[in-house]
Amino acid sequence: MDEMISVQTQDFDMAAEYQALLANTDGTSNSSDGAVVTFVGLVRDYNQGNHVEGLTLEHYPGMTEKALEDIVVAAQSKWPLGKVRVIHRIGKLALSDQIVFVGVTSKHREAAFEATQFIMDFLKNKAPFWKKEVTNIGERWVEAEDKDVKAQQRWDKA
Amino acid sequence: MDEMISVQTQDFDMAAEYQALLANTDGTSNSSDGAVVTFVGLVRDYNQGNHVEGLTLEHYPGMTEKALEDIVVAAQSKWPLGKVRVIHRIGKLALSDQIVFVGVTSKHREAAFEATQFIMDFLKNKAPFWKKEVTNIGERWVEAEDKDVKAQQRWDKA
Amino acid sequence: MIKVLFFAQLREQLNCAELTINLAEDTRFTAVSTLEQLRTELALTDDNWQSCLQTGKLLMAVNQTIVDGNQVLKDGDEVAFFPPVTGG
Amino acid sequence: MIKVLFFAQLREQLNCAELTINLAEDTRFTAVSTLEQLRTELALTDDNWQSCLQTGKLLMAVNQTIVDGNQVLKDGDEVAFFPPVTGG
Repeated sequence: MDEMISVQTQDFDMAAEYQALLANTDGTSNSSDGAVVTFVGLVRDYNQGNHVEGLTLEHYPGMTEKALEDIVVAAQSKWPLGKVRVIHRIGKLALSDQIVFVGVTSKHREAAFEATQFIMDFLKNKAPFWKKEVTNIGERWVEAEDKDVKAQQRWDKA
Repeated sequence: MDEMISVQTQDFDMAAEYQALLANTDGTSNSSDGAVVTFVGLVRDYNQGNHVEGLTLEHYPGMTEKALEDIVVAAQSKWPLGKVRVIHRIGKLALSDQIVFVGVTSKHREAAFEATQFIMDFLKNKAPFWKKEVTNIGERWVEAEDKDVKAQQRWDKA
Repeated sequence: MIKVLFFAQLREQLNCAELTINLAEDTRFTAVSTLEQLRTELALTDDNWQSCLQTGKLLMAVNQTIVDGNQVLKDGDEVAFFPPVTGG
Repeated sequence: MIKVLFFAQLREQLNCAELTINLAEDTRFTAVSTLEQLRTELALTDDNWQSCLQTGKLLMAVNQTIVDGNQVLKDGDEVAFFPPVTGG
């Protein structure tokens, strides 16, 4: 089976990940899924009131993979999904660098959209990654945000 | 300015579209948007009870571009978006062919996810495209589905 | 002169993609002022046009914008009738 | 033996990434049975540990799963304390 979860220092190739989502595990093209949704998160230049120059991503080795897998399994039990792929980078990242990739295929667009959002909302609250930013006022640990907690909690009602 | 809307017979290159979403119009990289959401719709092998072998997409030239532009403008007035790109193919398409691309960038993932879904939901109900499928029981026009109407109407309340 | 376009299965069922109508001079249409009146008049063509055009699901556009039947028509308008859309 | 890990700003504030504790033999910890009791005991180390570990926002994991303070600890467990996560 293809790798579903990767936690890695190296960059990822969006085009290759998209092509992999379209292919069956035997290499033939997946023609039963009509919808592919992808999310990419990037290092942006402004956060929590300050200019950002770069960041370092710390993680809890082993638990990150486990937490991401639990989230994907929860999404798969909630929606009929085809393929799911999650990549999260760690280490030093520069402005505009890619941080995270989530890609989901499904027969129907609703399921693909919701599952991708669900995975990101839970990743933001449950996967043990921490960002330390280099800003115009020095280094600082990013503060967790209430809106991310709320984004995750809405799935409890759904 | 970059092209925002394309209605075309030729295929599109997801990788090139993704790269274009990351770039500012002057070619420098867009570092203010932290979120990129893409949707791709493909010809799938089974629809409305029958096996599908391919399809032809008819459209209303001129009005398709106008309808898509109106939808994008509505999304831009609802959410703070960076770049938006919509491509819809017309003509003869085979199994697994790409049909539609929507890509949206934003500072925040919520806006990017919702705007991409909004654009697809309105495209499905307001943009004058019609699919004629070649199936195992012959050619037929695809029937519009109630669930697509409902998916669009939920935005009236939001 | 107004241009009337038909798309998809409607185009096939009517066997007609496009019509040109002179609202001022074509005696059949001189009483037509709104889009709904145009639809009703076109439906009188024969049984086939009647059944194809009188379905409630048909969408109508004037100058490439979806509108309802109350839209008043004017010379130079581009009118279109079509079934619910199925792109995406 | 249990392993105790600290991450991110908590690791920096404590100046400690990892501790090993022998619950059975280390007299300071022989009364510790739950995760919350371990936290309370560790907080007694000094004022700095007290203020870092007694914040309500801290997350706790045992064997790489987030749990609450009622979790009973057993030999061989991997315990972790960390601030709210900020990946993605």
